[in-house]
Amino acid sequence: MNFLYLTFLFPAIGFLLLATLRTRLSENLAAVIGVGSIGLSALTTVYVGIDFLNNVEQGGKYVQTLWTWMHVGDFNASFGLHLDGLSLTMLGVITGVGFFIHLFASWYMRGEAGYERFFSYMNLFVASMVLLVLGDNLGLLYLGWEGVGLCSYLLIGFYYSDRANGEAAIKAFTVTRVGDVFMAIGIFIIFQQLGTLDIQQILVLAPQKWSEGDPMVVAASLMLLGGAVGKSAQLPLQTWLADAMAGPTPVSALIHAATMVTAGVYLIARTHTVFELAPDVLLLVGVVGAITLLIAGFSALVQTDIKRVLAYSTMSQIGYMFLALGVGAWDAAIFHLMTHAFFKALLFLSAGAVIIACHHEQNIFKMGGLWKKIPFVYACFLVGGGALAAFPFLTVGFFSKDAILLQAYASGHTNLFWAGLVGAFFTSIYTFRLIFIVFHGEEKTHAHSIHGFSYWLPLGVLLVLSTFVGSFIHQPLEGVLPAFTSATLEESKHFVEILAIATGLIGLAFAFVFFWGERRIAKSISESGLGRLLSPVLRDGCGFDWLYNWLFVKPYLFIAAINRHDAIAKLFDLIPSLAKLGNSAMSVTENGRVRWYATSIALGAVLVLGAVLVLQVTFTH
Amino acid sequence: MIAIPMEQGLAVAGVLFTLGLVGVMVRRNILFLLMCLEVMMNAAALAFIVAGSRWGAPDGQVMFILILTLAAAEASIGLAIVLQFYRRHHSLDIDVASEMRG
Amino acid sequence: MNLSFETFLPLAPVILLSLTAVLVMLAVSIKRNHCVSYWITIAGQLAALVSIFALDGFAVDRVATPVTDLILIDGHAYFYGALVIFASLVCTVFLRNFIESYGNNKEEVYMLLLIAAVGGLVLVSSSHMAGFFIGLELLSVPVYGMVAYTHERSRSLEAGVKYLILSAAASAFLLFGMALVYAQTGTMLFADLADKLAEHGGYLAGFGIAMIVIAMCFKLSLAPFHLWTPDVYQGAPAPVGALLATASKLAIIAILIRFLGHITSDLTAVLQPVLAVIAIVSIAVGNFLALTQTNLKRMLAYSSIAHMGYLLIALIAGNSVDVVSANVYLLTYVVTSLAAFGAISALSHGGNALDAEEVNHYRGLFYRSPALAVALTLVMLSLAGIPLTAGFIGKFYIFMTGVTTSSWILLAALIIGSGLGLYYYLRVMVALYDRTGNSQADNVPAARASVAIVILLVVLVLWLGVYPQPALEFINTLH
Amino acid sequence: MEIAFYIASAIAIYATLRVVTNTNPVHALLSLIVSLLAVAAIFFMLGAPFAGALEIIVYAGAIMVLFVFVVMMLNIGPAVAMQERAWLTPKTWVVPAILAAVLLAEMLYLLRDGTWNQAGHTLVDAKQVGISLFGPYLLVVELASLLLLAALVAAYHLGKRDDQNG
Repeated sequence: MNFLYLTFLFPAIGFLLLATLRTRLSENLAAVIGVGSIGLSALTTVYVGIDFLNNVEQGGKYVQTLWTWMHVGDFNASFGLHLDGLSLTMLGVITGVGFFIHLFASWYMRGEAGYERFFSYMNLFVASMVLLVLGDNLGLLYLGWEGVGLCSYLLIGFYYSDRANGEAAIKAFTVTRVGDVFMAIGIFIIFQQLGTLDIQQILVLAPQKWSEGDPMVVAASLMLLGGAVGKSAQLPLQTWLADAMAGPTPVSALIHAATMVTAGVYLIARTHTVFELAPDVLLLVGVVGAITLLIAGFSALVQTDIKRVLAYSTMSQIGYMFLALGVGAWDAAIFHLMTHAFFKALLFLSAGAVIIACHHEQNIFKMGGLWKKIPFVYACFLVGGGALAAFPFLTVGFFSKDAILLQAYASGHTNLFWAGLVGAFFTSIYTFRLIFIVFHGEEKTHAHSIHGFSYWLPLGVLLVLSTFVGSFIHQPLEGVLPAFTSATLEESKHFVEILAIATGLIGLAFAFVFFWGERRIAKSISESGLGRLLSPVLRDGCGFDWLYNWLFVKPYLFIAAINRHDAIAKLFDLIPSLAKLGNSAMSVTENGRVRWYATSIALGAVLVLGAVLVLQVTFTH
Repeated sequence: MIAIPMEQGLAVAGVLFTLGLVGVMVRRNILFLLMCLEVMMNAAALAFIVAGSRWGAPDGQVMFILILTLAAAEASIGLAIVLQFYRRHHSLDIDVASEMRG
Repeated sequence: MNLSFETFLPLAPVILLSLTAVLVMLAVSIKRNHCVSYWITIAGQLAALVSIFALDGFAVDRVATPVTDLILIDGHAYFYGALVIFASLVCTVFLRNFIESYGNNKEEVYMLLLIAAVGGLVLVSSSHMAGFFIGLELLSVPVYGMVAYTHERSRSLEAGVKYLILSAAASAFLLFGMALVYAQTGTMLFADLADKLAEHGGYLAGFGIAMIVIAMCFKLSLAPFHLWTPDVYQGAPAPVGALLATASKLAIIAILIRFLGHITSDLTAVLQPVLAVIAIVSIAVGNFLALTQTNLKRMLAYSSIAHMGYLLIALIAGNSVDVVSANVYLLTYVVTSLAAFGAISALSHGGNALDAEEVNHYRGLFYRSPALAVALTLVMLSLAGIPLTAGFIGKFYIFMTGVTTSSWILLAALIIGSGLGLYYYLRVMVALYDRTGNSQADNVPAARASVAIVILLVVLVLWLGVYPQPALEFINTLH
Repeated sequence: MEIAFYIASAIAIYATLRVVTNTNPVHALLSLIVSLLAVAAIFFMLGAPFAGALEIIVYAGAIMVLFVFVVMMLNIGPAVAMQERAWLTPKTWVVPAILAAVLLAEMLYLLRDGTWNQAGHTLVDAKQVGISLFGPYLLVVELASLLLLAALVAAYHLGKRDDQNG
C-alpha cells in the first residue's frame, strides 16, 4: 500500500512528459507514454487493492501522509491520501476503465492532429481524478475537482477549430462552474463551522456539532449538492452534458460517462454523514435524481445523434444513482456507479467504433444494417445496451438497477420507486430503438470493417465486465458507508424483481413494435400534431436550454447591453488610475540627483528622529 | 584636563554633524562632498571621544581609531572615483552623474 | 584575557574566507590568471560553508559561543552566516562569466567579494557595537569598489559615486547614533544594553538607537531612505546587484533582529509606530514605482524596496520580533532574488556597454533559451508570492504574523502591495513568451554555468514552495 | 579653564562652516585641517591624548594630504571657484538649511533636557587604549586591516586609467 501515491504520480509524470516534449514525440511514443502511464497506474491499483483487501480489516482505511506542506501555529496544511473501500472502488474504476479507454483511444485517435496533446490532457485528467477520490481533505478533493473540470473543458473543445465545439466547451465550463461555486461555499461553511477540512474528521465532528436539521448543516449539504448536480449533470445543471459530446468519443466514454460525471455521486457518498444530518436535503437528492432520470429518458427517445442518445442515457443513469443516494441505498448507488462505468464505457467505445466504421457519421438515421459489417461491435452494443436496459440476469446492469429499485421500494419512498420504474421502461425503449435503427434495417452507408488489437481488447474486456460476470466484483463498502436497513426488504424482493423484469421486457416489446423494420408507427406519431409539437422540445433536452436562455442568458445580455459603458468597471478603473497617479508622483522623486537623495535621507531622519523624540517624551510622562 | 558637561561636547559634535550634512545636501562638487563626509565622520568621532571621556573608558578612543580607518578607506576609494570621474566627464559636478533615473 | 585555539575555532568560516582573500591576492601577485583566482575563491567559500556545517552540525541543542565580547556564535549566526556564504558563492559563479569578457583586471573583484563576505559573517554574529560597525563597513566598502568595478561604463561609475556618498552619510548616522547610545549607557555590548538603559535614564540612547535604525533603513532601502536603490542596482554589474540584494540585505536584517532584541520594551514601543509607517510607505513606494518600469534591474530594485517593507512587518508586529517569520521570509527572498539576478547575469557581459536589463531583452526568451525563460517565470511567480513557490511560504508567514498580532493596517498594506506586485511581475512573464516583439539580444548566448545555477536555485524555490516543512522545522530549531 | 574648550569648539564650528561654504577647494581643505586641529585640541582637553595625536597625524596629516594631492592632480583653476559661486545660490541653501536646523534643534533639545554629566574627569592614555585594542578589541583590529586591504584593492582598480593594463 506504500505505493499508493504512484497511482497519482504515473499519470502526472505522463502528463508532464507529453506536455513538455509535445511535437517532438512520434505518435507511437506518445501512445506508449500516454497509455503506459495509465497502465502502470492501474497495475499499482491492483497491487494496492490486493494488499488492502488482505491486510486491512473490513471498513478499515489506509492513510498515507504525503507531506506536510506547512505547519504554522494552529494551521496545519498536510496532504494525505486516504484509501478505504469507497475510494478503492473509485480508484479501480478510474484506472481500470481508464486504461482500456486510453488503449482504445490510441487506436481511435490515430492520425489526428494533436495526438500527444490529447493524451497529455487525458493523463492530466486521470491524475486529477485520482486526486479527487484519494484526497483526504476537501481542499485536495476540490483541487482534483477543478482539475477534472479543466480537462473536461480542454477535451470538449479538443477540435477547437470548429466554433461550435468551443462553445460547447465554454458552456460545459460555465455551467459546472455554477455548481463549483456552490461547492466552494459549502466547503467554506464546513470549515467555518468545524474548523477542519479533513474528511474523516468532518465525519466525526459533524454529528457532534450539529443536531439533525440544523440550519447550518442544511446549508452546507445543499451547497455540496449544488456542486454535485453541476458535475454530475443533474437537474437543474444538466444542460451541458449533451453538448459535451463535441469532444472525441473516448473522452465521452472516460470523462462524460464513466468517471468525472459520477464525481457528484462520490462526493455525496463521501460526505454521507453531513447529508444524513439533513434528511430533507438527502430526500431532495433522490427527487433530483428521479426527475432527471425521467426527463433525460424522454429526451433520449427522440435523439438522432448516436452520442447524444448515450449522453442522455448517462444523465438518466446518474439520476438512478442520485435516487439511490436519496433513499439511503449508499452501496447500491456505488454499485451502479461501477457497473455503469463498465457498460457505458463499452457503449461509448462501441459507438466510437461505429462512427469510425461509418466515416465519422453520427446521425443514426443515416446508418442501418451494420450488424453484418461489424458483428463484434454489434455484440458489444447488444451487451452494453442490454445492461443499460437492465436485461434480466445476463447483464450487470440488471443487478445494480434492481438493487436500487428494490431499496427504493423498501425504503418507503414509493414515488421515487415508481419514477425509477417508468425510467426503466423508457430506458429499455430508447436503448433498443438505438440498436434497431443503427444495426438493423436497410444499409444506408457503406461501412468498412475494422481491425486492431487496441480496438478489440478494450471492447472485449468491457464486454465481459458488462455481462453478469461484472456483478461478481465485490465492493468493499461494508463499514465505509452505512448499510441499508429495512424490515420489508426481503418480502418485497420478488415483487420488485418481477416488476422490473416485466418493465424491461415491455419496453423492449414497445421498441420492437415502434422501431423495427419500417418504423411506421413511430413515424406516424412523430408526424402527428402532438409529435411535431413535442419532439423538438424533447430533442433539445426538454427545453431547458430554451428556458435558461430566456431566464439567464437574455437578461444577462440585456443588462450587459444597458451597462455597455460599464459603470462598475469605471469604479475599478479608479484603481489603475490611482496606481498610475502614485507611480508618476513617485517617479518624480527618482530624479537621479545625489543631492536630492541626500536631502530625502535628511528629511527622513528629521521626521523619524522627531517622532521618536515626541513618542519618548509622551511615553515617559 | 578640562571637566566640562558631556552634553556640551555632544552639542558641538551635533553642530559639526549637521554642518556636514548640509554640505552633502548642498554641494555639487564631488570633492566638497567627500570633505563634508569627512566632517560628518569626524563629528561622530568627537561624539565617541566625548562619550568615552564621560565613562573614563578607552572604548571611545578604540571606536575613534576604527572611524579613522573607515575615513581613510572611504577617502581613498572616493578620491579614486573622483579621478576616474574627472577623466570621463572633465567635471566634478555630481549632477552630471544623473543619467539613471525614473 | 585568555585567547587560545579553541576560542577562535567558531570563527573558522571568517578565518577561512580572510585567508582565501589573501591567497587570491598572492596568486594575483605571482601571476594573473582568472581561472586560478576563480577556483581559489570557490574553494575557499566551499570550505567556509563546510566549516559552518561542521561546527554547527545541525545541532539540536545549540550553545551560544562567545568569541571575545565582540562575536557571539549561535544558531542565528550560523543560519545567516551560511546564507551569506551561500549567496556570495552563487554570486561568484555569476561573476565569472560576467567578468570574463571584461577588458581590465578581472581578479580583484573576487578579493572584494571575499572581504564583503567576511563582513557579512562578522555582522551576523556580532554582539557589540564595534563588531556591528566594522562588519557593516567591511560589507560596504568592498561593495563600493564592486559597484564601480566596470568603471568604463559611465553608469557603473555613477552608481559607485552615488552609493559611496550616500552610504558614507548613512554610516555617519550609524556612528553618531552609537556614540549617543554609548554616551548614555557606557556600554557597547548588546547584552548589557537593556540593563544599562534602565539604569541610566534619559532620551539620548533612544535618539541614538533611532539614528542606528535610520542607517539600517538606508541599507535595507526602506522608504524614505530608498532613493539610491534603483540607480545603484541598475548601474552595478548584475552579479554585484545580486550580492547587494541578497548577502548585504541578509546580514543587515540579521544584525537588526539581534540588536532590536536587546533594547528595552519602552523603546520598542517607541520605535514600533515609526517602523510601521516606514513599512507601509516602503510597500507603497516600491510597488508604485515598479509598476511602469521597463528596466528589469530597476524593477527588481523597486520590488526589493517593497519586499523589505513586507519583511519589516515581521520585525514590528506584536511585542517582540517574530524571528521565525523573518528567517523564513529572508530564506525564500534570497533564493528567489539570487535566481532573478542570476538570469540577468547569465545574459550579461562585462565587456558590453550595458547589461541585459531592459525587458525587451527578454522578449521571446522562451524560444531562444527555454530553460532560462521557464526559470525566470517561476522566479517572477515566487516574487509575486504565488502558492507552491517559495515566495508564497515567506509571505504566508508574514501574513500569519500580522494575523496573530492583529496588525490589520500592516496586513492591508501587504495585501494591496501584493496585488500591485502581481501586475508588474506578470508583465515580465508575458514578455518572456512574446513571439512578436523584436529582441535586442538575439546574439547573446546564456552562460552555461550561470544558467545551471539559476535552474538549481529555481528547483530550490519550488522545493521550498512545495515541501517547505524540513526547512521550516530547521528554522524553528534555531532559536 | 573651561573657556579653552569653548574657544576650541568655536574655532572648530567656524572652520567647518568655512569648509561647507567655501568655493575654493584648497581654502576649504585648509579650513578643514583647522577644524580637525581644533577637534584634536578638544580631545586633548577631554583626556584622550592618544586620539588627539592620531587626529593630527592621521586625519589632518595623512588623509587631508591625500585630498590635497588629488586637488593638485586635477589642477583645478579659478574657473572652479567661479562655478562653485554660481552653484551656491540661496535657493539651493534654503531647504537643506531648514532641515539641518530642525535636526540640530531636535538634538539640542535632547541634550538640554536632563542633568549635566561630567566628562573629561579621567585621563585615558595610550597605554590603556593599547591594552584595550589588543585585548578585547583584537578581532576588530584584525578586521580593520581587511577593511584597509579592501580599500586598497578597490582604489587601485578604480584609480587606474583605461589605457593602462596589467
